[in-house]
Amino acid sequence: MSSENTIPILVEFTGGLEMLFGDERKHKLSIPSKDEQGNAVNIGWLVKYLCDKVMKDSRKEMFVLDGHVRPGILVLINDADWELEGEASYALLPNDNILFVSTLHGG
Amino acid sequence: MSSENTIPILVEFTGGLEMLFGDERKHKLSIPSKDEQGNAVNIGWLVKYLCDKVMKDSRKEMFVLDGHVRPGILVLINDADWELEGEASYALLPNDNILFVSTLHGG
Amino acid sequence: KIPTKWPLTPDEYKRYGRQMIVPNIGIQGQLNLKNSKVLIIGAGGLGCPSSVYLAGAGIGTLGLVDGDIVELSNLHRQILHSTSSVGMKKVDSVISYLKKLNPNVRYVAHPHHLTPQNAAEIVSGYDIVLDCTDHPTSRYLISDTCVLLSKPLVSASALRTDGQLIVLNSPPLPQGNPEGGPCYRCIFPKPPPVDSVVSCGDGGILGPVVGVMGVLQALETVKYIVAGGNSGEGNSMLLFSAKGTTGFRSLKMRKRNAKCVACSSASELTLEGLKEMDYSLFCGVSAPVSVL
Amino acid sequence: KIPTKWPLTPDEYKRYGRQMIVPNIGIQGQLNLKNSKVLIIGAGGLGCPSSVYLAGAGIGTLGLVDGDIVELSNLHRQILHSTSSVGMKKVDSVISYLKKLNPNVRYVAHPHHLTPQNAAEIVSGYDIVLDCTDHPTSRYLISDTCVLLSKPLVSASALRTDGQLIVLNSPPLPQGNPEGGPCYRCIFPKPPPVDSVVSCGDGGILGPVVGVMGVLQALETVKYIVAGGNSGEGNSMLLFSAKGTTGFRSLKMRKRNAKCVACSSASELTLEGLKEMDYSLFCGVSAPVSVL
Ligand SMILES: [Zn+2]
Ligand SMILES: [Zn+2]
Repeated sequence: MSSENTIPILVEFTGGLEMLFGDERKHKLSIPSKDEQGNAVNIGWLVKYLCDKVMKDSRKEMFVLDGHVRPGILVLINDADWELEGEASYALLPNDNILFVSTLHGG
Repeated sequence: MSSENTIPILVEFTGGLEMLFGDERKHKLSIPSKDEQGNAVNIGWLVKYLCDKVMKDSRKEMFVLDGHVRPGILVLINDADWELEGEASYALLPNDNILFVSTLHGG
Repeated sequence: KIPTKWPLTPDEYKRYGRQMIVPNIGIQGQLNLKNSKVLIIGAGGLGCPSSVYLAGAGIGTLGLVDGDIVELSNLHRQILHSTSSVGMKKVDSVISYLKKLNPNVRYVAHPHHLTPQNAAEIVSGYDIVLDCTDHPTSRYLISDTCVLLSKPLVSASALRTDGQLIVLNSPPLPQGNPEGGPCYRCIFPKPPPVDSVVSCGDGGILGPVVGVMGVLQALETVKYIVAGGNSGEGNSMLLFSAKGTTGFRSLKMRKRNAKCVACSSASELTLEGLKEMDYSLFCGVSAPVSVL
Repeated sequence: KIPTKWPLTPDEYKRYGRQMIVPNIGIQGQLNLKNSKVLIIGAGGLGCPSSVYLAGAGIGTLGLVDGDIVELSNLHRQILHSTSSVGMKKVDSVISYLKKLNPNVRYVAHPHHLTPQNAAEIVSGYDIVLDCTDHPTSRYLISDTCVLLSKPLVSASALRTDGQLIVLNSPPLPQGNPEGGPCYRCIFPKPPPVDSVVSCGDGGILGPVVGVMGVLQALETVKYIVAGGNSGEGNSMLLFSAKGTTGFRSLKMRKRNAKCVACSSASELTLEGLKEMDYSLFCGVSAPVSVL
């Protein structure tokens, strides 16, 4: 699967978000290393890719709103808040683990 | 610290066993890669090394009995039961995580 | 009657002895617990387990806020209510149980929903707050109140087979101090869309899942109080999932957001302004105040 | 009175509705729970939280084994006993509480210590067993009995700020079948030296630490019953530590030991032989049978 032009990453969904992605928590993906403009792919690119290619549910707005990950979803890069890593502009590296967590409110 | 002749490993103690080792749960160690006979160091060698060089408590029998890790202590190599990895004969690799767990009985 | 050199009564030594001999607790830890005032907001699936372990541990004052009454559908997970309590106020049901477990604790019932109008007055009487509620509106209100009053906040939530736990505003430094712990708005600046908010009533919940999260809230509270404040190990969020292999995962979270509308130096939030806030409007719900 | 096409009563739908709508539970999961018989051995720090969540979830029959009486020093962590229950049998105290929470469950009191003589008779009446005891002698006895009777065993323990959880003999295949889950003796072939065995009475215990482990035992039991048996994901042990940053860690454990004296094909252990076993001698303690 992996070649010089693709990088392997692990994308995970939790907090109920997995229900939008075929009820699968873990997705091993092989993604292009560069986007159409030849730049290294980043989280912003990945979010669009997940929405277009991986999401099984038609309610795209449950994952992306106005071009951004919707409020109430945390993004973790290798178990650290993406805010610590540059948010959407973080350039993906091989074997990165990207976790999307839907916040729970119940008690 | 690390060189061609030493390897870095992380040794951890839990379940109360840390109290025998200066009440420290994590010990980053740099150990020789070969034993006195020139063989790669294994877990059996490490247990003796911990007993001789790292242990702060004089009650050696709380960790080693008759040359073996005492009954009631589990040994985990990179979070897997050492029985799955060859037990005392497992040859240590750089950055291995070795965890010693004292079994608890309370309820 | 008790000699002053013994800071606890003989009965207290007996009752708390097994926890006082735990390393790092001791008499000082027990006295810290006895001198502490803890507020639990929500007497449901999280509030039951957290309150019972805090009462057992010998907290000095334990306050409970909830305006709801006990329903039959609560009992599979809200394990301090009994079948005969159906129809009672939840706070009264819980406190009547806790008094039997440990009569040494001072219990305070707040049998109303928390509102922007009463929040500051209630919270100001306590040292640390547990958010055991069920909706984003109350979570923002509680966080804002804790920021304004410099109270640490132990926040947990659960749904279906998942749970989440985070200690917020810890250390509870004043607004504008970047060394304080993040607040709920630092982590969630914008409320989630209404469609994405699922309650335990609608989505379902396994009892032991919310139970684990509530007990862990009690544990974090005990640790905080015994240590005499935040141990400063950085901010982490604990995720729990009982789907497939039961698992926990610890995530490293951000610091205070320098632009946070609640806790940053840019914040215009004040105790006066809090009373005018409309959390239902902010969260886009047309629900009445009673959802709080 | 109830139409036969409705497998549960209207009250049961209301009481368990929030857990029945959790994905993978449903009516079938609830019926599995209702038809199950669960035995909890030990009505203390683990037995209290595990029994209350199992009772809440609607287990059909819940048995409790314990010969001890309630003491004041138990109450900080054994949260189902009340102060007025001091001096009562623990099983009676717990069951009187559980009946108030959920009267639909059939509760069976076994107000004695488990012994090699009574173990098989008691355990044979149940589908799954929770080890909530406090000593290696009882842990070996319970494991051997579960192996001989092919019962899965949810085993937890706690001390000071640490906890451990493992599901043993799952799947509970007959002695000699290598596909069965490991038993306690597979993991711990030799008992620990007497000096290394520390009880909660001697070493101390934080209430929420043992509480978390007990709730997790209830969770693993519910998952097992709802799934209609082991989900076959392999054997893991969960470690919990509340020292420093609260953390969980999952360890991958061995399979059945081909030389295990209890569960392997080499085993000579039989139900007849069990009655003659001396677990105190095996564990090197001179304690009376009542420690079991
Ligand atoms: Zn903030
Ligand atoms: Zn075995």
